[in-house]
Amino acid sequence: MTDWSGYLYLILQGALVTVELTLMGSVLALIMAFVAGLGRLSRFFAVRALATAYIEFFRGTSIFVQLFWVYFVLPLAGFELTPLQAGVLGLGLNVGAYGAEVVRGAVQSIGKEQYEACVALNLGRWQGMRHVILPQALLLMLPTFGNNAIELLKATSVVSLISLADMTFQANIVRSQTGNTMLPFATILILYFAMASAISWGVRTLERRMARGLDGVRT
Amino acid sequence: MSAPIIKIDSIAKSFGAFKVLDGLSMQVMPGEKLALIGPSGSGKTTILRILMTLERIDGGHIQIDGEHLYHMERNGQLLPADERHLTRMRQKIGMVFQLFNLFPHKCVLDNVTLAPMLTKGTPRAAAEKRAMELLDMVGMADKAKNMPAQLSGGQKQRVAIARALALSPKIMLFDEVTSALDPELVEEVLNVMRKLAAETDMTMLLVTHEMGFAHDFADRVLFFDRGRIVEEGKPDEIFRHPKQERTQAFLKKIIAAGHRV
Amino acid sequence: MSAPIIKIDSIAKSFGAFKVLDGLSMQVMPGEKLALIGPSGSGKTTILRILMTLERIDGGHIQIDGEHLYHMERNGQLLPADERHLTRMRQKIGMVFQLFNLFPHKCVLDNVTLAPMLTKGTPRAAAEKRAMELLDMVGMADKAKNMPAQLSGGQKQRVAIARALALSPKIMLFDEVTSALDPELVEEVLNVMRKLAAETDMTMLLVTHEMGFAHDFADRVLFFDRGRIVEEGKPDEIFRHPKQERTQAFLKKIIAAGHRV
Amino acid sequence: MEWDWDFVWQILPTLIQGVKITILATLLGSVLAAVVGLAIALLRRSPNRLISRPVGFFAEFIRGTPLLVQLYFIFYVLPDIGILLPPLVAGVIGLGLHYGTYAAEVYRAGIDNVPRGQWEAAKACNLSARQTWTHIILPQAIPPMIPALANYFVAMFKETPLLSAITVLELMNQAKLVANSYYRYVEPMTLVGVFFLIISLFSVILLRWLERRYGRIER
Amino acid sequence: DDSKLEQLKEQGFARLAIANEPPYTAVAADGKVSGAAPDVAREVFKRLGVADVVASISEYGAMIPGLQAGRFDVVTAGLFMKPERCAAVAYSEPVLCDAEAMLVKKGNPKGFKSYEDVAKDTSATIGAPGGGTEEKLALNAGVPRDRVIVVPDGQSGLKMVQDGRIDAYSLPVLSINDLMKKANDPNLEVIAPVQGAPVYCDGAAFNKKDTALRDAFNVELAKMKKSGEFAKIIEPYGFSAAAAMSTTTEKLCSAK
Ligand SMILES: Nc1ncnc2c1ncn2[C@@H]1O[C@H](COP(=O)(O)OP(=O)(O)OP(=O)(O)O)[C@@H](O)[C@H]1O
Ligand SMILES: Nc1ncnc2c1ncn2[C@@H]1O[C@H](COP(=O)(O)OP(=O)(O)OP(=O)(O)O)[C@@H](O)[C@H]1O
Ligand SMILES: [Mg+2]
Ligand SMILES: [Mg+2]
Repeated sequence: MTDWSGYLYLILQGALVTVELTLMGSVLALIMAFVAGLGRLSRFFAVRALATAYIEFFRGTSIFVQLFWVYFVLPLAGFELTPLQAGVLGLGLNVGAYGAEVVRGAVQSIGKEQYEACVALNLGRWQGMRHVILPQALLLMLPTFGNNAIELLKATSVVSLISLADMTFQANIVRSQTGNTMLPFATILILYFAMASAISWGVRTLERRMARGLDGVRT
Repeated sequence: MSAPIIKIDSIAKSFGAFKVLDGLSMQVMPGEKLALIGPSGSGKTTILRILMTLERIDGGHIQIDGEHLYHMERNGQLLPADERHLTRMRQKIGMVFQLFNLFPHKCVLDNVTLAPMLTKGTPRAAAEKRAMELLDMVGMADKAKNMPAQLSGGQKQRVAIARALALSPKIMLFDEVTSALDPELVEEVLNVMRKLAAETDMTMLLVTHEMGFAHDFADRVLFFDRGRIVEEGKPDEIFRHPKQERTQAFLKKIIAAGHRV
Repeated sequence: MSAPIIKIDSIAKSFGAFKVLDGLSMQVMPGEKLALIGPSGSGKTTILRILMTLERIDGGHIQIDGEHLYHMERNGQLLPADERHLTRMRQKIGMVFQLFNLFPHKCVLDNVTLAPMLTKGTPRAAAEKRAMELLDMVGMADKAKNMPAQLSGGQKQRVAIARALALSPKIMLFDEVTSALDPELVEEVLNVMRKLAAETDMTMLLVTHEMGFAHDFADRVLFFDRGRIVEEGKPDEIFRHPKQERTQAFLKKIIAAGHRV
Repeated sequence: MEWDWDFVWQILPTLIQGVKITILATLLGSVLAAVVGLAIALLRRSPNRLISRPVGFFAEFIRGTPLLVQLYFIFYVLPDIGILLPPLVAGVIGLGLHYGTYAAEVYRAGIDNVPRGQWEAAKACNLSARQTWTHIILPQAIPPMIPALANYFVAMFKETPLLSAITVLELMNQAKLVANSYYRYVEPMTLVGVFFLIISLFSVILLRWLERRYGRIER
Repeated sequence: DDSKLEQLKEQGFARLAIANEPPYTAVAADGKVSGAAPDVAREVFKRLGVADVVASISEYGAMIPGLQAGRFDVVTAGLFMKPERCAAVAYSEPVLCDAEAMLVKKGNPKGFKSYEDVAKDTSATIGAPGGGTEEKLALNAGVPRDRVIVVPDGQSGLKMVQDGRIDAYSLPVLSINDLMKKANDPNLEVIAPVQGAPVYCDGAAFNKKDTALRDAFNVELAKMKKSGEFAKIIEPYGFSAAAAMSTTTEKLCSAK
């Protein structure tokens, strides 16, 4: 029999890369989501146009093409990125574009009357956004953000395209070294599912904590 | 007699092609308690929202406390007001909404302290002290740490009143503050407002369908229809001896629907 | 005197640990117009919903028109009712909801004809003829082709009444049918109901906060509190001379809130 | 590396072959997803826990793991138990199953969003269960689902490049072939991006139209 | 100029692109990169003063673009020399030479001997790595595009032959042998060498800008070939050192 513990270790190494990509990609996606999502609601046309262009472009083209561009074409233009940086950039920008729509939708779904209460209390635009609108909108965004994070986790499996040794990639290596297809793939399916479950559990916990005493915000 | 605190001079307001207000003028004296009544859609809410700068006017002038609301004087010229001017003017005005519009993610106390701390830079301790006084006045001091979702409608509305008072406005606007409440809860809110009217010399504008309350509360009643003041006068005059046919018809309907006048 | 058309025999109903009804009994005579009043949360809506089989009971018996509602007799034994039995019993009962619950994807006419055509197999022509009569009665014949979204609240409620009547139930249940309406629109709905009460010998159960209307409309008034009948009697007795302290307190509050009795 | 227009014209016909397969896979996958989704949604509503629980778990599992790995599984592991599927069929099944779990959520939300009052009014009108579904619930539930479903089918379209992992000659794979033959990556991959962007922009217009047409029911 | 070599020395490692196709390139259970091509490169770089090599696994098709984009410093993956490739990259002197083979079902049911045989049988399909030599050979022999299936890796190709999805899978002889050894499947058979297919040699492929580095690499490679150290590295993998030493890059690159 082949050296399974060695190969399992290889897959776990890949799992580490997958986790790293997911975490760093999520952070970038979160930042982009707020920047672009709030940008779309800006009073200034130029900001709105820029945010819209970013969102439509990254939601419109496929993640494969984006990764490819970041990895193979940006260097030609003088931007040298490590594979990990390229992966985080591609995934983060892509998922961030989807997240931006979530941010915009949540902020817009906070009733007009909350904005009016802010005006009546003489809060400034940013004060109202920061203290009244965003805290409420955040709770609405959370579940979708959780889903987006899982989408990002799953999308990490395509980074093998840019020769990043993530979990799927390592499973393929194990497969070609051992000639066994079933075991490595079954292993990573379970690992992916465990990670996805961890994400949804975390988001649910966070949601419950934030929603405490706040029934009625969401109807 | 002193100068009016609110001076509305032939203002116009349309929503799309629909003219809600067309050349409306009125004045309110400092400390006056004014009730606006009239059928649904007659523009009562619109007037309050315009005073709170939640809607813009299409024409005319409004002066608050001697200063233009929607215009700034620069070198003798009247220019459209910018955000800074509006912010300064809004300090004079507070508003309480039909649906309370409390901030659901903040506890009662934070709802009241938020605006003074942010807009006036009041330190937390001072803001909380004042907030507790106000909450005490509306009978909500014991719920200071509750979240709005844990309150009844009447309690929410009392907190909303305290919140508006926290900025010490000279003018308070009330838009049907009891119409979303269960009948049993209406009274507690009206009691607070009676107390407020008796204890302060704030100017108050009240839109209501509670004719009985309007009668007791107001120094003067304006009856609106289709964006115009059809009739105005002392409550007794309006409610007991309406002169205009339209006013009579309206009051008759309201009475038939089971409301006391 | 004939037999009661509704006979409720010590029924119980809980939501989770909370007992809404606990051993409630009451009877309604054919053609009787009954008003149920009482504070919020006292279980008025729950009784109507139980009669409409929208909620199940946890214990007790209900007989409609001499037949068990929630039980079937088989070989002398009482078994829980199956869907077929319930369907047959529901033919006797119609309900009008606070929020109308019109079918938003169907025009006014189709809202009224749907149930007769589907449940009784009435041919379209006959169903439409009858529907137009009913719409005419509630004053909505000219809006037959409108969609519900194009109607005001009062108009929606009148259509909802016509829809419930289309199945010619022996018993009609009305749950706060005017409380979601603007004050000015209340009257048109109450007028329809007055007409209905005068013209038909249908049995009617009405939950309302409009004490004035309850007074005019009902033959008998039941005052509920915490799932129990605290007091019952002729409208004049209840409203003018309530015996129970709880009833007195309730009516006082309602009156103070500006409602006419 | 310079952009070469002659090369672009030379490879365009090949890429269009790929576009055809991509569209075919998306269409077939969408039909399958719509059906699978309905099945999952209905089975999850089953009062029998022995049905609803495993189906729920299965759907969660599929949604929590990457499509790429699932495709590997269908294509390379299933033959071990005697199920040998042609590449395109395997791909369509993978897409249909994966997106079917998303479609199931759309169905669920659509049905749940019909207000409870409608169920009650149907009962007060004495309609049977079947009549309630066909005349009251579904006519209200389905229109708002259409844009949401279409949204997922556009997302599916953008994930078809994964099918290249199981040898389906779709757009991305054709582009790679071209790139491999001529050692020029920039033109074919950019063209792929442009194709995706064009089709996505069209689908955005289509989606907006669907939303306007079906998105809301006036109550 | 040899600034590139200086730069590699300074950072202490060179970046290799490999393909995970034993015995050319391989990844062990401990994740360590081995295989004949990287082993040679590691030794040469060590002699050049570059302490280590880091390898990333890449598709064949992505190797040359990656080299051009500066993703790797050198490709050591059994990327056989052919005139078009020589135009795209700067090759070192030959390193690994091998003939082509096909993997088929036991008994070679379709009787393939050459790529032309595959072309003639209109129902036959052949698998090959995308962008690899075998794909080109099959296409040049007249197998239509839709019967040349692009297979992502050796294990997938093997599986597809076993499952009957393709009739033949073509790789260099030693790669096929390695696959066979691992699969240990009596129902398969290797046809080697494929008739009419030339013997190819690979070399370390550099970016065209890095000819100085390539030349330095050649100098050390030649020394190793002479000292016999070269044979010591590649022969355990089954490659012939003599074959690599009997030809030159110039010859291979101008071959038609
Ligand atoms: N944002 C808006 N867009 C379009 N029309 C509006 C808007 N706000 C108000 N209106 C219209 O303006 C008219 C006056 O509205 P307003 O709310 O001031 O009436 P109101 O007197 O407060 O009535 P009610 O007693 O029902 O509250 C109404 O016909 C209303 O439909
Ligand atoms: N589905 C439910 N789940 C839990 N509790 C419920 C439910 N429906 C009603 N209740 C509770 O049962 C009690 C009686 O409710 P019911 O709606 O019958 O009161 P009501 O007399 O109609 O009051 P209102 O005048 O406010 O309509 C209330 O305390 C209510 O909170
Ligand atoms: Mg109003
Ligand atoms: Mg009720």
